[in-house]
Amino acid sequence: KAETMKLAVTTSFHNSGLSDILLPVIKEDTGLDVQLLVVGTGQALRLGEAGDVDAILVHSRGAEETFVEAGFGTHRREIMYNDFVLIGPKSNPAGLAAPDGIVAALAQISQSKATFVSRDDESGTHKREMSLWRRAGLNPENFGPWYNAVGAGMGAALNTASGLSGHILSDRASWLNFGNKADLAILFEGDPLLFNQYAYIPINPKKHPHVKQDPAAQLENWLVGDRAKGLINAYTINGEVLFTFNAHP
Amino acid sequence: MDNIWDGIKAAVYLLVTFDRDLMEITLRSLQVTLSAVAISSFVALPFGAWLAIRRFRLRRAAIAVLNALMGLPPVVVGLVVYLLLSRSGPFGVLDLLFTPAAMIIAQVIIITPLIASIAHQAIRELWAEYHDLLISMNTTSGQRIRTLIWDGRRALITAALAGFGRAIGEVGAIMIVGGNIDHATRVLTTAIALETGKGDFALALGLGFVLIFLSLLVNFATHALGRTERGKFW
Amino acid sequence: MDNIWDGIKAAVYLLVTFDRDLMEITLRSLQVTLSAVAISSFVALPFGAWLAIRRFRLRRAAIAVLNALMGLPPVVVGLVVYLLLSRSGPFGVLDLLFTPAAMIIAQVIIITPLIASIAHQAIRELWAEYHDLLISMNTTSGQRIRTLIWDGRRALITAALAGFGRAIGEVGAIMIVGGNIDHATRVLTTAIALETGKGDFALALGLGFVLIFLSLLVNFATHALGRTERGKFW
Amino acid sequence: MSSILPLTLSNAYVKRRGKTLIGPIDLSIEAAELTIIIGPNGAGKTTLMRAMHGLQRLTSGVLEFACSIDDARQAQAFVPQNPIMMRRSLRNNLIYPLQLRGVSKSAANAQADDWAQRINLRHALDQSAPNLSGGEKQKVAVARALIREPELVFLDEPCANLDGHATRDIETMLLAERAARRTIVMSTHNLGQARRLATRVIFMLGGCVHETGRADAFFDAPQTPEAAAFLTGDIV
Amino acid sequence: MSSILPLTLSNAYVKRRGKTLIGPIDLSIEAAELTIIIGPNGAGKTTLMRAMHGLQRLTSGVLEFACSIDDARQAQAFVPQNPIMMRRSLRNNLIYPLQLRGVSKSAANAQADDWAQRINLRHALDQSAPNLSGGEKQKVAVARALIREPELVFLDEPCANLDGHATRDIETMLLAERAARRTIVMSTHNLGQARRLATRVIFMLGGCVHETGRADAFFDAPQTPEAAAFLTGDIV
Ligand SMILES: Nc1ncnc2c1ncn2[C@@H]1O[C@H](COP(=O)(O)OP(=O)(O)OP(=O)(O)O)[C@@H](O)[C@H]1O
Ligand SMILES: Nc1ncnc2c1ncn2[C@@H]1O[C@H](COP(=O)(O)OP(=O)(O)OP(=O)(O)O)[C@@H](O)[C@H]1O
Ligand SMILES: [Mg+2]
Ligand SMILES: [Mg+2]
Repeated sequence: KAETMKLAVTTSFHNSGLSDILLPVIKEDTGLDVQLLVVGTGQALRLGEAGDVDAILVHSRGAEETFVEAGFGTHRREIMYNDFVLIGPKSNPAGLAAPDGIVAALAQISQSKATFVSRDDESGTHKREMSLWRRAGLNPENFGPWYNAVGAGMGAALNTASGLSGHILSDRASWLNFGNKADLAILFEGDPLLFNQYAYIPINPKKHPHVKQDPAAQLENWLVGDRAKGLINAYTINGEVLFTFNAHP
Repeated sequence: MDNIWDGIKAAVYLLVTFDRDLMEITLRSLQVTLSAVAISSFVALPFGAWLAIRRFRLRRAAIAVLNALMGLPPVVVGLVVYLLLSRSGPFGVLDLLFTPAAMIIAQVIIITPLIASIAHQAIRELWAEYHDLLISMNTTSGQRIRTLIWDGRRALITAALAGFGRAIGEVGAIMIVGGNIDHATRVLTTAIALETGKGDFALALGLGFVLIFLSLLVNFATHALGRTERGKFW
Repeated sequence: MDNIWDGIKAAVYLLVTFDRDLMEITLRSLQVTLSAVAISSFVALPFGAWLAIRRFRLRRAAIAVLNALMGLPPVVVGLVVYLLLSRSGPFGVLDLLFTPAAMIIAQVIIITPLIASIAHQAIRELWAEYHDLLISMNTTSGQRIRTLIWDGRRALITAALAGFGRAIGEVGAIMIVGGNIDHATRVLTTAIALETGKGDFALALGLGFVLIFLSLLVNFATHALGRTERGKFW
Repeated sequence: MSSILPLTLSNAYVKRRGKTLIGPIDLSIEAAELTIIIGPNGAGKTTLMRAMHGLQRLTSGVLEFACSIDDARQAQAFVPQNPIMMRRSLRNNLIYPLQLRGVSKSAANAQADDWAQRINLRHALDQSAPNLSGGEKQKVAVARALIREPELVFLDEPCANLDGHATRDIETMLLAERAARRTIVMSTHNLGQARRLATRVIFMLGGCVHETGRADAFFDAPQTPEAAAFLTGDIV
Repeated sequence: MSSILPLTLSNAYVKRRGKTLIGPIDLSIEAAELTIIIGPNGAGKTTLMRAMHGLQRLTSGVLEFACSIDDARQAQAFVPQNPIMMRRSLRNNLIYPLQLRGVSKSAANAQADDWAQRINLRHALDQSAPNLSGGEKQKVAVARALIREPELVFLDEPCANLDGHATRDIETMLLAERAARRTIVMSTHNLGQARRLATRVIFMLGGCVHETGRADAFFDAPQTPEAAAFLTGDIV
């Protein structure tokens, strides 16, 4: 009987559809039955702290480092990255222009008070958005009603943005896989500040002796291996590459 | 266990400090849910009574459908309301999406079958008792329905309270149509879902306990006003 | 509107192609919910009956609390069950988290107050009718409860169906304690939530319609078996 | 106003799940008669009266009035064997039929006072009706039926739980109604009462009208041996 | 087995929301008596019998048996004024009290057949009890009470809806019970019946026992003017 292990991942990773490609191959190569728990970043970290999963795969560097430092994870292993994109109405009401950089683009949105939807759930995406506002010298607490802090996962927030015809910061994978685009489109992309690193953290067996250490290590080995590299780099939606493998073997 | 304890502490802390945000979302929860319960009761009680007094060919089927509608998945209701109210939907011009009104609409759809079904059940018993009398007095359907609702009001309170319970704790639908927008459509349940997603379980539980406390309050108030437990056998 | 139409098409497509995954999650939905309803009914019906026949000082309060518990927010129930079953929780060793058993536990907690409350309401009426007879025959409490449940079974079916409806459509709690793991704990509602998050409304709606269809099926089957609409006044 | 009577039943049957409760029945009720229905338990007296009043659908056969069914329904009242008390006060039970007709609150209350007086229950006007004693409920049911001044009244054993005095009061009331040329159809097991009140008798047996005739003729010389046996209290 | 009787009520009251329904009552019921309770509507007959049987709590005062209350409860039965039919078939209504005692299915069925025969309802054994006619229900209630062979039986106007023949059947049954030295307490508005059956009479008025005595003495020469008036059907 195949060995199972539980892996908590963020919504963005799962929504990208990549997991559907990887899991069957993982099963084939290692015999591992990886059960995905698709949750918010914060919840994923909590599941790890409680020892309810064997490893986590998230994208929020600061929180990850604290997690490992506190001894909940053995180490942090970078696997791949994708990037965030700024979504907004096709008509581009705030008049965003590509060369200005993401910080300038956000500043312009705030200036024209164009509708903006923020996830507001302390996810990796939300934390990145906040740091970008900070860089623009702005504090969302002072924003007016054009700024909608919706407190929801990526998909729900995208639905809201689509319903409001608003701007939103999303990871590329979620966006490409999103089916309710309405009149939204990518308005801005490609700034290095939008770089989004995913990392794998096995749960520390010293804290939770029952965690499945070996399968977790096996999975890590697979994820940083050539087979994973090939699959991740080759995964595209509508011809667009979603993830870039950058693990150090 | 510690988390649950932290949750209780969080609830007490939120309550004694009269947290402004908490007040706001609590009041919004109440407002949305009470509106939904009022509207639903207005529709569902007479409908339940009507179903109890009418004999028609598809009656059994109608009752089975009504009972089945109690199982309408909130997420699906949310989706459908979202599609109807969205800009590109047929009622887009009303601009109701992501407003408390949209949340009320979704909740009304969810709890109306529940209230109607329980009301039907309660009124059926009373109708069995009153049947001969009301037929004999040559009452109109409207008079019958009004009489049954009035004389059965105690049992109907349970129906309305069941609807209240379902609505106040509901999150799937109002998350979609309300959007959980801070200071606009955030209510207790969506806030709880948010804190859960953030992994702040203590705060989530704290909000949950506030919600339960609110439920208790509404129920005790209803019982006190309705004097539901007095009378013949009590 | 197009989306709704697409949803119906998706539902039909899923059903006629006998989609394997759909079969799997549908069966799991049914299994989890029917287990929860069975367990809850087993507890809630006698409890509701007991509450109807007992006179004690805090009776009104107990009923108000029971009614209030109908409003237990699923997310909070999910959280508490999660904390209890979590590895670091008191029942962690049972290793129930993220299994159908955990989902059943959460659903039982959610629907027991609902079933008990409706059952209490229904049995109260019957008890008013049988009171003198059963007291006069010097029955024990157990005998009274069994008699009332048996003779009131038709009304109690509504209670169980209300519980079924609430459980089959529930998503907040089972998402947290079940984890929506593919091929392990994914059920219809969590699948719907997932597709909604992906913005694939057609599929989400399709699954929703399948769920409603399932609900209808269960209700019609129950009515057919229970012959609920025959008898004295029907 | 033209009378709703005569009421005619032709070849009427009431069946339940294949079992014939009453039938075949051919019968007519004339205006200003006081018809008493007698017969053993389970003979179908209640079923017949319910069918005539419209509480029970005929399985087959015809029920006709001298006017439209709707008008007829409006002009008749029924006092069932087990009085149904609404879960309200005695006063509200009495004024309920008046409220249905839109009688003003004060007029309705005055009438309720008057009728409560007649049935000796004025002191209990504000009591909850389901708490009344068995006999009191029966009196309320009679008053609630007569308060509408119906042209045709059905009474199903209205004196079964009444004491001697109350029975006499009700009988006096019914004789007054008879004198006012109202039409009354009543069942009873009290043969003395039947003799005192009836102008016409229907003797039922096994779901059929076994014998019917003018009251004096019937009681003096019943035509069938069964009726004769019933009148002497023998098994029929 | 020692008798549960005499039953004694001392200074007993039943009140509801401040209103005294009956009281003060001092009374004892001796073994092997057939006590008939008479009195006008609303006098408190039903309330008194319910209180003695334990259906209604005394607001104050004492109710005592010759044995413990639990044993006494086990050995008595009650037939209410409005018979309560369980929503089951007639057969299942009759065997219910036997099932409670764990009597075997076949023995219970045999007894049900026997009793259905005695009340002339054998043909209706599988009919749903709530659908029976008023008189049939009353007979079922009596049979369901006697099937347990209780030492003490309360009957509240058991013949109110019965025809002459059924009344005689029930009276015969009760006389047989009396002959078997069972104790019976029964209320009725039928003074002829009271005369035929009673060994002792309780005359109630306004919630109190107004007069009580041996049956023959009471009917021949009532001591109080109210009782005398009641016996002649006058207002009291
Ligand atoms: N729904 C039913 N199904 C089967 N039998 C029924 C139903 N309703 C009534 N009956 C039977 O029909 C017969 C006639 O009933 P009905 O109530 O008319 O008698 P009744 O003459 O009024 O008797 P009583 O003097 O006892 O009141 C009874 O034997 C009764 O058991
Ligand atoms: N819960 C109650 N609250 C107020 N009054 C009540 C209540 N129950 C009974 N009564 C009153 O108490 C009186 C006695 O009632 P009871 O039923 O004992 O009379 P009864 O002698 O059996 O009369 P009947 O011959 O009509 O059956 C009645 O006047 C009744 O209205
Ligand atoms: Mg009858
Ligand atoms: Mg009485």
